[in-house]
Formats: sequence, structure tokens, C-alpha cells
Amino acid sequence: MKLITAIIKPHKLDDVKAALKTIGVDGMTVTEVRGFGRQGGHTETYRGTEYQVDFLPKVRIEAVVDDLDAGDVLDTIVSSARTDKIGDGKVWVSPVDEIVRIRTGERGAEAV
Amino acid sequence: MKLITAIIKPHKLDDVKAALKTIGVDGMTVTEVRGFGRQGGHTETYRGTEYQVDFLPKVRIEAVVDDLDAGDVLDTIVSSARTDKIGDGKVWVSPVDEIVRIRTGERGAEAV
Amino acid sequence: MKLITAIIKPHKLDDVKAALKTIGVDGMTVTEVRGFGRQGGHTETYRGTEYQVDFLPKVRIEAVVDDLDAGDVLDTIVSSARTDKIGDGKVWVSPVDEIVRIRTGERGAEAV
Amino acid sequence: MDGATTAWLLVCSALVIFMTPGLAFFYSGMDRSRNSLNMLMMNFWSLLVVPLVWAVLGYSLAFGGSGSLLGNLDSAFLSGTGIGADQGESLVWLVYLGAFAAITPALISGAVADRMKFSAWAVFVPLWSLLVYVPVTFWIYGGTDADGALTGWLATRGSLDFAGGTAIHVNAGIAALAAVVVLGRRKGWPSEGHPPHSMPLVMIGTAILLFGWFGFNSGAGGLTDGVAIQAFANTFLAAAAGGFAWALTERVKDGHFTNLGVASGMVAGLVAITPAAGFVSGMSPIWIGLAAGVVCAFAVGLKFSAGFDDSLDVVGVHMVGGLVGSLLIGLFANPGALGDFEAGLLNGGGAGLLLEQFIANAVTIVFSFAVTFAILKVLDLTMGIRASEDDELTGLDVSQHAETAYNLAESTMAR
Amino acid sequence: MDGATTAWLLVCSALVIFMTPGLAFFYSGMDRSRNSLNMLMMNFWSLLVVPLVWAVLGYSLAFGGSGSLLGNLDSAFLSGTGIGADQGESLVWLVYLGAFAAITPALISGAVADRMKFSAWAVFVPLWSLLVYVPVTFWIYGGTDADGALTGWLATRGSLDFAGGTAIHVNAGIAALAAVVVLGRRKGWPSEGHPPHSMPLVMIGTAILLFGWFGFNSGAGGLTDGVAIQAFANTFLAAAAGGFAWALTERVKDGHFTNLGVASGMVAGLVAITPAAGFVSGMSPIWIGLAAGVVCAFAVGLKFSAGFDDSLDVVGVHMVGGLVGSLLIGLFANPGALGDFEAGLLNGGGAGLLLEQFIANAVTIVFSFAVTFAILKVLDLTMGIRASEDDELTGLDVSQHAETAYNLAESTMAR
Amino acid sequence: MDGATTAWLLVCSALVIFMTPGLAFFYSGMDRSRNSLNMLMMNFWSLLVVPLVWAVLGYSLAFGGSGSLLGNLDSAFLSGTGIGADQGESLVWLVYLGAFAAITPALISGAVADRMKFSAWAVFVPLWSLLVYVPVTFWIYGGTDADGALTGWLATRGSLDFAGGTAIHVNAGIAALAAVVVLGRRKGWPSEGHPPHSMPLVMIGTAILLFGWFGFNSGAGGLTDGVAIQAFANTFLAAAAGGFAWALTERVKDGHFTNLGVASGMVAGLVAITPAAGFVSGMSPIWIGLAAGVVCAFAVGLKFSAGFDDSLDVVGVHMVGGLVGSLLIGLFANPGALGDFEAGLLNGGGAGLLLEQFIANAVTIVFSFAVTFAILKVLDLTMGIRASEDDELTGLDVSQHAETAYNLAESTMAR
Ligand SMILES: Nc1ncnc2c1ncn2[C@@H]1O[C@H](COP(=O)(O)OP(=O)(O)O)[C@@H](O)[C@H]1O
Ligand SMILES: Nc1ncnc2c1ncn2[C@@H]1O[C@H](COP(=O)(O)OP(=O)(O)O)[C@@H](O)[C@H]1O
Ligand SMILES: Nc1ncnc2c1ncn2[C@@H]1O[C@H](COP(=O)(O)OP(=O)(O)O)[C@@H](O)[C@H]1O
Repeated sequence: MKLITAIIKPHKLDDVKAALKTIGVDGMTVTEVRGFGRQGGHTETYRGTEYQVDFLPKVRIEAVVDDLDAGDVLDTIVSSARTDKIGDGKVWVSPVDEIVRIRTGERGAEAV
Repeated sequence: MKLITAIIKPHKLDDVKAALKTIGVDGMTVTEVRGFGRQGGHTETYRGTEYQVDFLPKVRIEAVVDDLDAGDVLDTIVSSARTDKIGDGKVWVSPVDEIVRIRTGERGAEAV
Repeated sequence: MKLITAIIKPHKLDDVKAALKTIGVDGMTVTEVRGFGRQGGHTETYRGTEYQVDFLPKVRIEAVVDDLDAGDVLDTIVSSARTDKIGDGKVWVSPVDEIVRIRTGERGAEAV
Repeated sequence: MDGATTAWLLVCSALVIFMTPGLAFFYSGMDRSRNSLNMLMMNFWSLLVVPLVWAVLGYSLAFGGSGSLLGNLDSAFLSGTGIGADQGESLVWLVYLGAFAAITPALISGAVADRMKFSAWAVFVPLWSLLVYVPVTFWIYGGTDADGALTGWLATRGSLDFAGGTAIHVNAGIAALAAVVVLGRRKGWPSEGHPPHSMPLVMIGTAILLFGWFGFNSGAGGLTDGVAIQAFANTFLAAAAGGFAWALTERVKDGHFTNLGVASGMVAGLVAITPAAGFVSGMSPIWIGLAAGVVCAFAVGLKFSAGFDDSLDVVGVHMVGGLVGSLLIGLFANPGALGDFEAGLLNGGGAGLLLEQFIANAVTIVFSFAVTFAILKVLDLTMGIRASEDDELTGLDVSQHAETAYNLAESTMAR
Repeated sequence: MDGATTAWLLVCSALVIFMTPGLAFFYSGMDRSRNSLNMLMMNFWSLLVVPLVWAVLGYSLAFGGSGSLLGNLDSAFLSGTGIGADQGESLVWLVYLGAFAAITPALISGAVADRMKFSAWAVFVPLWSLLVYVPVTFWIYGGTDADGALTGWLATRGSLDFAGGTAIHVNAGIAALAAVVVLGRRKGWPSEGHPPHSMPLVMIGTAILLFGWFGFNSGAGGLTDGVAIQAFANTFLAAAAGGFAWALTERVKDGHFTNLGVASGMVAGLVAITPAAGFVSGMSPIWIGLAAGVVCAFAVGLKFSAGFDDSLDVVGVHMVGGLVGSLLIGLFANPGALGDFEAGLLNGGGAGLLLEQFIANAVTIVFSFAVTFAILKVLDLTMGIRASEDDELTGLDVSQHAETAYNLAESTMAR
Repeated sequence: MDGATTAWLLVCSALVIFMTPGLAFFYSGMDRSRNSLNMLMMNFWSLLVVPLVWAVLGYSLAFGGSGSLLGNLDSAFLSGTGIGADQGESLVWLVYLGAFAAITPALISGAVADRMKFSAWAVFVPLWSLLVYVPVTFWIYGGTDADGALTGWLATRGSLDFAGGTAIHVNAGIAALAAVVVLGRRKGWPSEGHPPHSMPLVMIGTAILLFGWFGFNSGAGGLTDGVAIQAFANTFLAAAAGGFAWALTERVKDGHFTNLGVASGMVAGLVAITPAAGFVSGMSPIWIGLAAGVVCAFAVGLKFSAGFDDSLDVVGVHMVGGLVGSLLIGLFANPGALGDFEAGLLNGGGAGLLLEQFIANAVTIVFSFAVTFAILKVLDLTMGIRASEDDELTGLDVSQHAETAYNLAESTMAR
């Protein structure tokens, strides 16, 4: 099994979710995160004091998928999350030894 | 070392934490996340406009544990998080090369 | 590639970010999380009812880096996040098979 | 009615109307996030439906005629009120008292938090208003004979209730208990914790309640005279004393001064001074406030031993606080400049007033408990009053109202 | 001016001033988090800049002289007002009416949410106030001849507008439509959802609006008499009826009672009773409120078929609600005790009043639409009125104001 | 006291009482989330403890007798006030002025944010009230001789302070500076940022402050006359001008119109008009508001160069704003219709008034700084006034009050 982790722009979440559904990914977990990168941040000013805000809102998607699907999932995320503007984010793939569906105790491919 | 990641229902967090403590897991990190899966979501309505909310509140637990404990921890989470209703979540195990306790610089089993 | 995951105290985030920038880490993703560990929690009281709050605010940092840099990054986080008080947190390293920059489709070292 | 009185009663009406939203925020902040809109809605619902029922039926039944048990229908459907009838003199009272009528069932909502079907609440409110609030109000404030004296049977016996300690707070407090008995506990209570989801919202509610309460107590005399001033001052001092006493009690008992303690104590002090506001003077409001703060700070703990899941302590604050104030009238009542009524024990009166205070509250408690219990039992058998387990777990905001309180996420995930 | 009237008008002024922040919270809560401060700011801006413009020019132009189309500059720069001139008699009106002037452009902000450059809004507000609000106000309320009768041309024709149904709500509502037409839709509308970011904030705003509205409607008669009482009572009942009707409509249509429905319905009821508050009595306010609640609950859906991104339904609530109330005056107007004016159809009058109501609103709609459209076109050509796509995506809080609404994180990450 | 005056002073009292919670929200929103309840509590505490101290001792010492330095104990423990004594005439003043007394120490809390032990604050408030607020108040407003003239020494010299510019804002502002000096900086200041945790809460506080301030300034004359109207209008215009000026200053200086700028500027304008409200007319309030907005927008930056961690700019807004308004009286004071007092420089007076204004403020500054410093030093040596480093880092909400502001999480993790 592989874990696909993607950091994307928040407003692309719906597109990515829809694209993943199309290729049969039925489950994922998302988190509101903050990203630091080349995109840079912005400044805020409160009573004349400037604050540099380096961390921008991003959404993190995790999906555990079959080894064979990993490539597809990766590509699908990349193409559906892309806006061609800086800050689009990253996707990475890492190994998973085992996965269990809590409700049924099913393991491996059946659990995702 | 292994990293155990679990996605569970929010109201089961206390039970899972208690169960993990019993088997000697002394540390974990949890995150409020949103899950998409077979459980489906719900709709909300604001001034007659319907919103489909696909993402449901879940809690994500991460615990790095000794290779030998991984199986136990996995089973303990599964049994303590189970409600037998759809949406109970997943647990997966992935490899960790190294872990350090920041305070002391201890590594490996001593760090968890 | 390696994924470095660090759980640190929230007020150390700026220091860690600065230290990582110094050694050339240009991107990272952070999440507000809650940690359970030896540090213990605190109690809150509402109308005489006590609540045990076991989970303390922490910040989780994720950075995917080159295999060769992993050690350096680990050490830098450990030294910059350290306060020598209990609850300083953990850093762990795990393997990453592949990483893609969404904007450009670049892979591997060029993507981080 | 002269211009000053008109202006004053209108301002007081606006203040009292503002209190129901204030209560909504006070309760909603204390509730968990996933039920916080349901809590708001239960209160706002009361502010919508009660004024309509009141205009159509309630006011006439609660105040009309010269009977001893219930009014008549002479003013039903606003007939004989309004500018055409008497230059608005009865209409301003209809509005002012309608605002009191609206907040009373809202008080009960705190007890049934997190588990009542909203449809059942929607029906309960007008029923309770007509079947419980209206008769009790008549007994205490209703009916007028040819000489302008009250004819309600509790009023004629001689008990005192300036702005609704018995008629409103004890009444709603005991009804809350009846509701808890019929409805049962929340899943997971008391083991699972229910900390307030937003203390700032609680404090916003507290501020509005305090502000509005001046209209509640100070307008109740109906004139812009010394009694209004004294009632206002008493309200100010009792709120301060109540908050101070509760906060101090918690500091001693649990080790900290808490915001929720301050808020609860202010409300307890305000509740306790409500029946007494126009009947006491000097340092009495401070004693009443201090007493309410301490007593209620302990009273809210009793639900655990009693096993009643009165979620937001309606009984412990409103019934107990109302009783404290109402009974202390028997000690502190100070006629003379304030008017012509029985003196309290400490001001040279006998035990007679204390006894009447006791009787009025006992009667209210028995009647309100019984009828509230009956209404809810009937609703339970017909439409069901308890939300399904699933709805309770999901949260009432989504299940009853298809809304969520906060959507702070940048993405389209709801929060 | 006697003491009671002075006190009353000052209190009403404070209440109306409080409404603009109330509106800010009502709108801001409905907006998404990343634009919520921009929404607050558009409203507060109106509360800053309009009073200044009003004191310097607006009041004099909107009320002075005895013309039929526009006032004069006799009271510009506060000359001839103030305690020295007439013991404050004109000054209290300048303030009270200034509070009305301040909230009117603020109403429009709900329609342009999420995409207007703040600098353009900053300029638009005083312009709109002088070029649209001031003339319309003069036509309806302005000018006085030697006998003290109004000389504005719509007033002399005989249409009625007690506290600003036409002059304020219909006026701002149609201006909102013009603004939407010039500004275009938000990116992603209607496919992307825009759920309210904080319903508790919406309800706080609603509570303040309701509270303040009593000053709005009840003070508009200028006296502490039966008319003030009747207007107050009508406001109370119409708000309740409006909220009740909207909530029920949604329950039938979409399956749930919602908080936003209650809030919207209360506002719709309040809007509708505004023009009628001092002209109707008895059960009429309830009918007006019910009508507004139902009609507006349907009206807010029309923007989707029409393709107009009126973000927070200013047209559907304020223009439609204002029209409902204004036209129903033609049916329910009830002179006699309330004053000397044409009776409505149901009270034995002819269709004349209804026709005049129709004309006054039609004139306002045409004029306000045209001038608002022109102002915004000119601003668009000169300074640009639409935020850049990037700014819209980032959110207007950060891009226009360099601020974020909530920083709840423990770390230094902004939230 | 006639009915209108009674009603008016009671309404104004309620408005002023509402201001302390308003201030609590204003400050709390600006604070970081983990200290936001401590900030609320410091303010609410003042609203609890000061009224009690005031009723028991403060009022009598601040107003009684006919001395020049301090009152007497004739009215201590409310003796000789209340309905029995004079139909409530002194009681309504006790309450109204008690509301002023309550907000004054609360103002200081903004300066000591995030690091003061709550137990020390709990003791500091009543001490400061009696040892600083009471004497200064007496000098400016206290004592009455046989002819009804004030006998406090600053009042007899001829300085003017309508509603507390010197007695309240300058006084609390300089006390804030003393507190900062004794308490020291927050850990991590100024390097670490402290952005407001909830701007909507700041704006809610601002709205309540603005609303309540009308009672503060407009009731201070004690009558429902032209002075009340003028003071009200001045308050309205100065608030608008202050917000406008600050916002514009920031736009020029930092590039954006900000919500916090608007809020701060409105408060600065309100502070500045407070001493002048009943002494100026015409366009003067606008000039005063504009001046305060600009000056304070720059003044808040000085703490960085001076190295004083006045966390929420109490000195920069209240002391500086109060001074601006108080000194500008020396220019704009306009007797005649407003009363019998010295004219300002621009209205044909000499420099005498300006000098007296200067003296009154200088005296207040020296006295208040010295005594506040002494009180805090003594408290520091006895009970300690600074929270431990650990408590500061954890946040004062949890460490001082065992509460958290927000628990939005669905799970049992506190948030
Ligand atoms: N090495 C990294 N490890 C983890 N997350 C990263 C890394 N680099 C970037 N990110 C995440 O990706 C987001 C976008 O990266 P950025 O460098 O701004 O633009 P781009 O993806 O277009 O190169 C960042 O905000 C951060 O959340
Ligand atoms: N492939 C997956 N990868 C990561 N998380 C998943 C995956 N599938 C499901 N989840 C998480 O598990 C939760 C429960 O899954 P769901 O399919 O709804 O029910 P069940 O666990 O009972 O099969 C989801 O809400 C999501 O958070
Ligand atoms: N086994 C673990 N797996 C994942 N996270 C852990 C683990 N142990 C501790 N943590 C995280 O590290 C934080 C600090 O751990 P703690 O035991 O309190 O102190 P210390 O790091 O000083 O040993 C915890 O709050 C938790 O977030």
C-alpha cells in the first residue's frame, strides 16, 4: 500500500476530490494546514505594527491506496490541483506496511 | 520504528487514548481532520441554497512505536475505536527510519 | 527522499523556521495539533465541574528533503526547538518514494 | 400616560426584548459547538412565537377581567388595545409584558440542551406559555377590580413579586426540572465533558442580559419615580454582589476565579433581586446578591448527586436564585417610601410575609411542574420529544437545522 | 422641546446609531471568513463618513428650505443648528436623521461582498449619500412651508413613508441591484458555495438590529405619544411575524427551521413595517410581517434564475421587503387616532393611496438605479471598482485591509 | 427630579454600565486567544468590585461634604441615599457615577495584558479606585458648598472636564504607564508579534463602547436639555471624525484602511470629546475628533521607541486622547448657551482656561502616576504582581482561571 500526501491550494479541494472520485478513490482524509514556501506570504498591520505572515492556508490530503494505483492517483492530483501559479503545492508517495478498516477489521486493499 | 496513523470518530478519542495508555503507549499526537468516505455527508441549507458537506469531522492520531509493539497498538486502536457503524475510520502502519526526543536528543526506542 | 516530521512547542515555530531556512530548507507544511505525552495536561473548571485536558497545543512540521540532507535537517530542528523542558516534542524521519511539484510536474530533488 | 412614562416604558420594553437574544448567546456559548445553533434557535423561537400568541390570546388571558384564577378574552386579537382605544396606554403594557412572556420559556431551553427535537420545542413553547405562564402570571399580577386593585388569588393573599422572581424564574426553573425528568439525560452525561464552546459568546450574552435587566426590574413599577431609581440601583448592586460572591466561592472551593463563575453569579444576583427590586432598599440588595451568589454556586453541583442532567443549570440558577430572592423579601421588605405593603421580618414586620412568599412559590412550583410534565408527556406520546441517538451524536445544528455555527475553513470543508 | 421628547429622541438616536454595527455583524457573519473584515469595514466606514458629510452638507440639502426637489445650503457646516440657535431642537433631528443616513449606504454593502475594491467603496459612500440618498429623502421628507407642511414633491402628492421603507430600504435595495449589475459576479458564483462563516455573529447582528429598530421606527414620529407606542408595538409584532413566517416557509420548502431563516425573516418583517409603523394598528402589523416573511423567503431565490450575484440578498430582503410594507400601507393605513392621512383600501379608503405608494416607490427605483449605476460606472472608469482576481482569491481582508479576522492559532501562524 | 430626568439618567446609567463589558470585548479581541478570558475577567471584575466599594465607601469619599481635597463618610454604606432619603435623587447619581467609577480601572487592564497575576489585579482594582480615582474625582467634581458650587480644588480653580477626560481617561492612561513600568515587558515583546485574536470581537466591543458613550457624555450634564443634545451630537461627530482621521492616517502611513484603525480612531475621538462634550459646539467636535484620530494614530507607535510594553495602547489612546480633548477645550470652549464658564482662545477667551486645563491634567498625571506606582510596588513586595514565566507561556486563561476561551473541537481535546 502507498500513502499519497498532497498539499494543495484550499480552493482546489473540490476539484481534486472530484477527480479522485472519478478514478475510484473512495476515501481520503483532509487537514487544514499552513504552508511555507517560495510563494511567500503577506504582511498584516495592526496599529502600525507590521506582521510578516509567512504561512499561507493550504489543504493537506491523505489517501492510502493500492501500490498499483499510486501512480495514477499521483498524476490525477497533480493535474487537478494545478493552477500554474506559484504555491500550487506538492504531492508525495510513501510506503505503508498495513492498513485496517476499523469497522470490519479488513486489511490491505479491502480496507481502503 | 513504526508510525501508526489512525483516523477515528471524534467521540472515540478518549476511549482510544485510554486503551493505548493501558498497553504502555505514552505519547501521541492528534489532529482535527475531515474525512471523506463511504459514510457520506450531509446537506446544509442557507436561505434556500443547499450545500453538500462531504467532509465529516474525524480525529487523526499519530504514534511512533517500536517495531515489536506496532501490531499490538494497531489491534488496540481497532478494538477501542470500533462502533460497528460506517465511518469508524482506518489505521495504517508505515516505516520510520529514526526518531529523536528533542529535549534530550535520545534516539530510537528511548525517544518514544 | 525523506519526510521529516517534527512535533514542537508552538512558540518555537519561528525559531525552527528560521533555522531551517538558514540550512536551505525552502518549504515546509505546518499543522496545529494536540499532543499527549509525559508533559501532562492541566485541568479546567466550569461551574465546579473539573475537566482534565490531556492534550496540549503543539505544532507539527512536515518537510520532504533530500536523503542526504535528512540528518542535517533533523539536527537543526532538534537544536532550534529545544527548550530543555518537558514537552519539547519529537522529530522522526520516514522514507518517501517520490515527490512532485504540482505547478511544474518536477519530481524528486527538484520538487522540494 | 405622560411623555416621560411613555418614553421610559418603551425604552424598558426594548431592553427586555434585547434580553432574549442575550440569553441565547449566554446559553449558546456554554453549549458545545455542534449544538450551539440549536440553542440559539430555541431562544429566538420563543421571541418569535410568544409575542404572536401573546397578542392573540395570552395577554388577555393573563391580565384581563377581575377573576381570581384566569383572565378573559376581551382583549384577544388585540381588540380594545392600541392607539385608537386609549392612546396606547394598554398597548405599551401589552408590549412590555409580552417581552417578559417571551423570555420565560426561553429560560427553560438551557435545561434541555443537546437532545430535544426542535419540532417538539416549537410546539412546546406556545403551549407552555398559554398553559403555565399565563395562569401563574394571572394569579400574581392579573385582574383588576373596580378600585384598581389586583384580583389574582396569590396577589390578593399578599405575596410580593416585583418583576417576576416567582412568576418567571421559579416558574421556568421548576419547568426546566420537569423537562429534564421527562427528557432524560444526554448520552454520555455525566462522564463525558461539556465545556463551553465559546466563553466570549457567554460573556456577550451576560453583558446583554445585565443591560436589559435594568429595563426588566426598573420598568416594572410602571413609573419614572423613586421606585424606578431604587429598583435600578438594587439591580446594579445585586448583580455586582452576585458575581462577586460566586467568583469568591469558586476561588475558595476550586482554586480559581472564573469567567463563567462571574457570569453565572451576576445572573444569579439579577434573578434574586428580580422579585425584590422595588421592595427593598439600603444595603439589602447587596445581601440578597451575595446570598444568591453563594447559594447558587453550590446549588449547581446538586444535579450530579441527584442524577438530573439540567444541562446549563436552569434549576440551580433560576429556580434557586428566584427562591432566594423571593424568600428574602420576607426578611428585607421595606415599605414606606417604596409603597404600601407588608414589612419584612428585619424591618419590623411579622412572619406573615415570609409565609406568603413561601406559599406563592410552593404553589407555582407544584402547578408548573405538574403541567409542564403533562405537556411534555403528551408531546412525547404524540410527536416524540427526544432527538434520535444519531441526531444527538451528529449534533442538533446539522440534524435539526441543516446549519453549522462556524465555517472558518478556507476550503469548502464545512467546519 | 420638552424633557421627555429630548430624552426620547436622544435614546432613539443612540439606538439607530447602534444599528449600523449591528448590520455589520449581520452581514459579516454571513460572509466567508476571509472577507469578513472587509464587510465589517464597509459598514463602519459608512458610520464614519456619512455623519461628517451629513453635518457638512447632507442634512441641509436633504431637509432645508421649501423647494420641491432639493434643500438649500442654509444649515451647511452646522450653521444655525446647535444649542446656540434653538436649544438643540434642530440638532437632535440632525443627529437622529444622520443615523438613518449612515445606515442606508451600509445596506448596499451586502450586495457587493467579496469583490469590490475598498478604495472605491470609500469614495462611493459619500457620493451615493449626496447624489441619491439626499434627493430621495428630500422628496419624501424634506422642505417645510410657512405652515409647517412638507414641500418635497412625493410628500405633497400624498404617499406615506413612516420611517424609511421607500427612502431607505427600497432605495438601498435597488441601488444594490445596480451595483451588482456594474460589478458583476464573484468568481465561482454560483457553483461555489458561500456558507456563513459565523452564524453566532449573524445572530448578534440580528439582535442588535432588532433592538435598534425600535428607535428607528418608534422615534420617527418625533413625539412620546400614542403614535410612538403604536409604532413600537407594530415593530415588535412585525418582527416576530416575519421571522415566524420565513422559518415556517423554509420548513415547508426545504425541510428545516433555520437560524438564518429566523434572522432573515425578522429583518424582512422589520423592513416591511418600517414605512407603515405609524400608519397601521390592530392586527395589521402581524399581517404585514407574515407577508414580508413569506414573500422575501421566496424572493431571495430569484437571483439564481436572474443571474445576479446579490451576495447577501439585499434586493430580496430590503427592496422586496420595503415594497411589501410600502404597498400594504395602501391596504392597511388607518388614520384617525394615528393622524390625518389617507385611509387604506381595507379601512374604507380608495385606491388613491395605493397608487401614490406605487408611484413613490417606482420613482425611487428608477432614480436610484440610474444614479447609482452612473456613479459606479464613473468610478469604474476612473479608479476601478473591482478588486483584482488575485485579491479576490486571497480574500479582501488581507488584500484590502492587511488584517485577518481570527488568529486563533497558538503559534505565530496567522489564522 | 422630574420624570423625564429620572428616565434619562437611568437610561444613561444603563448605557454606561454596558460600556465596561464593551471595553472587555474591545480589549479581549485584541489580545491573543490564550489570554483573552483573563482580559475579559479583568474588566468584568472591575464591574463587580467597584460598585460594591463605591456604594460602601467610594461615593461618599468622592462627592460628600464641602472640603477641597476629599469627601467625608456621611453617605458610607448607602446611608442617607435611597428612596427613603430624597426620592432617589442622590441614589440615581450614585449609580450613574458608580458606572463611571467601574470602567476607569478597567481601562488600565489593557496595559497589563498577558502577564499580571489575577489575584494581584483583584486587589489592585479596589485599592486604585479608593486611593487614586476617588481623590482625583473629588478634586474635579466633588464637594458642594451652601450655594451648590463645587468645592474640589481643581474645580474651584476653573478647569473644565465635562464627563471625565481628565478624571477618567488621563487618570487611567497615566496609571497604565505606571503599571507597565512596575510590571515590565511581556516575554518576547516586542520581537514576538501579538496580532488580535478576534477582530470581530474587537468590533463588537467598539460598537458597544460607541453606543454606551452617548450615555457617558450626554447624561453628564444631568438634565434633558439642549446641553444634553449638544453633548450627544458632539459625541457622534467626534467619534466619526476620530475614526475617519485614524483610518486615513494609516492609509497614508502604512498603505491600508484597517478595521483596528477605525475602531481605535472612534475610541480616540470619543475619549477626546469626553472632557469637552458640553463645552463646545458647531464644528468644534469635528476638529477635536480629527485631531485625536491623527495624534493618537502616531502616539501608539511611541511605546516601541520608549521601550514600554503598553500592550493594548492605553497610554496612546486614553492618556493622549484625553489630553488632546482636554487641552483643546482651552481653544474651543464656547460658553453662553452651554453655560457659564471661561471661553476658549478661539472664542474670545484668554489663555487662562488653557492654563487651568494644563494644570489639572498635570496634577492628575503626577498624582496618579505616583500613587499607582506605589500601590503596585507594595503589592509586588507583598503578594507579587507578575505571573510566573510558566503561567505567562501557558497563557493566563488556563493558569489564572482554569478556562479556555474556545472549545471548537468535535473531540474532547480542548481548543
Ligand atoms: N519540502 C517541503 N516539504 C513539505 N511541504 C512543502 C515543501 N515545500 C513546499 N511545501 C508545501 O507546498 C506549498 C507550496 O510550495 P511553494 O514553494 O510555495 O510553491 P510551489 O509548490 O509552486 O513550488 C507550501 O506552502 C508548503 O505547504
Ligand atoms: N483511502 C483512504 N485514505 C485515507 N483515509 C481514508 C481512506 N478511506 C477512508 N479514510 C478515512 O476514514 C474515514 C472513514 O471512512 P468511510 O469510508 O467513511 O467508512 P469506513 O471506515 O467505515 O469504511 C473517512 O472519513 C476518511 O477520513
Ligand atoms: N510516540 C509518540 N508518537 C507521536 N508523537 C509523540 C509521541 N510521544 C510524544 N509525542 C508528541 O510529543 C509531544 C511531547 O512529548 P512529551 O512526552 O510530553 O515530552 P518530551 O518530548 O519532552 O518527552 C507530545 O505532546 C506529543 O505531541
